[in-house]
Amino acid sequence: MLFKQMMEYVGLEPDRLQIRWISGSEGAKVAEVTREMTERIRALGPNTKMRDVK
Amino acid sequence: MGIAENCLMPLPATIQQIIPETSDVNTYRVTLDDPEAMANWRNRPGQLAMMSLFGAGEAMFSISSSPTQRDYLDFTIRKAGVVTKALHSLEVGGKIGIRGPYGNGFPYELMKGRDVLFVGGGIGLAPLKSLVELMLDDQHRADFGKIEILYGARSNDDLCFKQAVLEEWPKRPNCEVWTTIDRAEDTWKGHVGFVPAYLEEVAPKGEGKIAVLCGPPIMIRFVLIGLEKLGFKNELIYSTLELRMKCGVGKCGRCNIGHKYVCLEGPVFNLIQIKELPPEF
Amino acid sequence: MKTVVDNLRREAARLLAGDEVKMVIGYAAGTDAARTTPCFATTPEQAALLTWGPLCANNLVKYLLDYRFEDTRLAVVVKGCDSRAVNRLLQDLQFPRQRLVVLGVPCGGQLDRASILSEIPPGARLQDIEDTGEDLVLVTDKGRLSFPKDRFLMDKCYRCETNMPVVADFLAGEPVPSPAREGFEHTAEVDGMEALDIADKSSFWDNEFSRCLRCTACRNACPACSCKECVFEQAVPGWQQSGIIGSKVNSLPENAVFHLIRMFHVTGRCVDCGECERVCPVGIPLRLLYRKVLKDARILYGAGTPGMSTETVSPLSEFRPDDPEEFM
Amino acid sequence: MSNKTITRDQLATLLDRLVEKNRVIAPVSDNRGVVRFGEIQKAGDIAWGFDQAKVPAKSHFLPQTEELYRYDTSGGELKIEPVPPPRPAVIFGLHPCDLKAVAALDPVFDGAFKDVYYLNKRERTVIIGLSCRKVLPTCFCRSYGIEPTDGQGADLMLTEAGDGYYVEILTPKGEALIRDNAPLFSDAGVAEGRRAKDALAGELAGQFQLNVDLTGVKAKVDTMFEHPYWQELARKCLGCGICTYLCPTCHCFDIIESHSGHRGCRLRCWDSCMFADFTLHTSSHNPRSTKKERVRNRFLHKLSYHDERYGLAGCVGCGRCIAECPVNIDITQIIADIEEVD
Repeated sequence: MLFKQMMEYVGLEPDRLQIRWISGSEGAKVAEVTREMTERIRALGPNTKMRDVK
Repeated sequence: MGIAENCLMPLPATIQQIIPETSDVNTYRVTLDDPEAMANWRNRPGQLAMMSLFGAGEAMFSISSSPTQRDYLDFTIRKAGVVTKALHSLEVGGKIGIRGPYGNGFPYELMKGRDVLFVGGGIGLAPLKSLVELMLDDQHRADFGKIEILYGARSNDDLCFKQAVLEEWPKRPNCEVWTTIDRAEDTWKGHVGFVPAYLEEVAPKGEGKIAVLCGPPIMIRFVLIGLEKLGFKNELIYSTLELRMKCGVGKCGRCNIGHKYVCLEGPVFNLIQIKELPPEF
Repeated sequence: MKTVVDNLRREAARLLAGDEVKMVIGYAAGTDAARTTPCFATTPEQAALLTWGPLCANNLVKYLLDYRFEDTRLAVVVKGCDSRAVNRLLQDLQFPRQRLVVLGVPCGGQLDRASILSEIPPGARLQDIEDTGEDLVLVTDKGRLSFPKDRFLMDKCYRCETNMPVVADFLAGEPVPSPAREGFEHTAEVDGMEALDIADKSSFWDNEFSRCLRCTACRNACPACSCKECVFEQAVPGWQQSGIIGSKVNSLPENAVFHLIRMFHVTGRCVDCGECERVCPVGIPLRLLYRKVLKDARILYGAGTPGMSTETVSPLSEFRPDDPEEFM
Repeated sequence: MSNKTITRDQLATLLDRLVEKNRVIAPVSDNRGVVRFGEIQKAGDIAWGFDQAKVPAKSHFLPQTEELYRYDTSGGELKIEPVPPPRPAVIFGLHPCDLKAVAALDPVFDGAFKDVYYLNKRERTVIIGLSCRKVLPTCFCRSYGIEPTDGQGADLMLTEAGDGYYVEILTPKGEALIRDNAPLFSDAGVAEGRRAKDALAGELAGQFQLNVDLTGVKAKVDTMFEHPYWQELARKCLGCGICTYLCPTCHCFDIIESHSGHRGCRLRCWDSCMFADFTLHTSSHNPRSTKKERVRNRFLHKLSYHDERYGLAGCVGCGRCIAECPVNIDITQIIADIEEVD
């Protein structure tokens, strides 16, 4: 939470960071959270701020 | 801008053969992809080359094959850091980059007509092997006197080039080999003890003889003392000093000992030169 | 000021003469009149080199880390802000209390060297700086220039929290008034930055980070950075082989990552001594980053400025059931 | 070709014109007033009133991060692709110390192994020097035999004179630049320009606050490798890279891998002998393992090694390290100390 606020402070969309507590028995939750995260990131578009010369 | 004119640009090369030496050391037999570059490659024994692992980085190694062997280059390398781990994950046919050769190498012309004692520790035998094989080569053998080799490693498993050291070299005329490991093991029937102690035991005569050594810094320190005691002349004792390098061409500022760059004026120094250097290696 | 210096020298000489400490880390005259330099006195005679005044911005607590693995006893001179770093190192067990003598000095504020130098006319040589209490007189070979002291005060001093050491075995002088001024809200600039929209924040910091030289002076001067091996210099472990941490590449993303990681790593450790900002050769407003961390830690976890005492626990090293979170 | 003059406006016109076909590098100031050498789009971008660029001109010839080549390893094949040669460039505004520093770097990158990245940029760059307007309290170039109006190392040397500049033509490259832009230069006022320059030189010579005597310093420091002085000096060093990064003659670099999937490139980045990991071996052995060895190496490099290798001083007296060192490690003090200690 602190780190998300730091990200926002330097101009990075805080939604790019997600932390979830998932137990080893919650396989379905992993899939669901990953799917949700993927969509969220797609919506945000590429992270141009952290793109490097490669 | 041609590739050859750019001293920081590696030449594409391919791993032709991987020869296991110990549990964490392999010899990589490498050819340059450009046949012309391979044919034009010349190196002296004891010289270095910068190996490039794409995706990992570059690191400097001594060339362990004999310069008389013109078809390939051997590098004997322990898995230790980022680059060597990447190398050890490659298989035959793997692509790497090579640039060099760098450094001065052993002044073998000055060794002609003399007996030569080699002292090696662990993977430190790699650059010595290049010179030993040059001297043992039929074409050059008559130029040199007796060849003695004292080689040690931490354990039986850590001995490199076992085939050459234990089988081939001892059978060559006028060539004597002593081997030792640091601690006793069931699989080892030979001598047990550190290299400097074994040197004292074997006590080869130093008079007029050349000594060439390579190994870990601590071994070098004690062997140098031992050799002086045995009567080896300072100017006839040659050792390699190896420091971290990035460019290999005397520009990146990393491998200096005093005002000397090991990548240019080294890695081979005689004991007179070593004593003149500030003790920072 | 003179008494403080005398007391300091006397105590340092006593500690060294009695072999109570092997070294006293303090300040000595610098190579020009507008600066001092860290001094490492090891004999009672060298104690006479020690000085104290408004040009002693360096936080000397950082140097304790150089001697943490030795078994000698040391003394260090600290101002109020520096003293918080002493507590932090003690808390992190980076230096044992029994090997440390803290020599506290009362601080009326530190001066910004660059602003002083900017007042010296071209060709004139600064010979001395006289502190009359209210005014600061710059003595040059071309005449004396008098200025109100406030003009040169470092920004951090306007917001001083503790101008007297929070930990000291010896105090070299009577308490002096705090340089803190009314109207300088501790978080004012941070609030201002937070009020910007994200694109403006982004371009503000892009501008700052793109100027970074990656000289690592901010980290090396930082008393919160006590790691024996810094994450930026670790021999690259497998999981980050293709990562960018530790690279010397100077580019905006690399620099931003460097500062963001530093920002996170000093959470609960940064005592706001301002050394990072002072040493930065390209003037990046680093305290604006770390004060944000202080503010958020205060709001989210009720944490005060680290190092005010050795009792408080860093917000990131403690779990409380009522900690705010959004990940369960 | 004899020397010329150019007015302020015409100089701006010249630089604007040069931008069309060249990279033009000049002192530029950022929003916090930090001056460094950067690419300009027009003459108006230049920080005209600058005293000394904090980041020296080496950043043009040896950029802090520079691509060396690209590679592609897809499909088990290896392709190595060189970077395109540098565009022709004009670098404007080097003071005499910075000119001398470029001269000190030349032999490092030349020699038996030629560094094409540096040398190509060097060859394709016209250097326009600029006499200093004032001497800063940290300047001591004069101790290294440099006058603040010396043009040595420049292709053209400009000195402010009246409303414009007195232009000395020092090399065929400089001459070619003048020939290509002949109408902007004038023959009028050359004699006055010369006199103005001499007057300025005299005035500046009197402004130096820092002077060191270098006689015997190299010989002395060469005997001091084991001296306890280094241990004492190193105590205050923070081990940051300010002095080396801002030094116009420091040139240490690292070669860095940067890749994503099969494609990648190798980058050359500034590195510093003050960093602990600079000489660290994979075996964890480190020949310069503490601040003492690193500080000693830096000053021996400046005061001895560079001279020993290249016959040129490794310091030019620009004073940047003095001005910026956060703990007041001052090379002029060290030179004085070296003369003093037993």
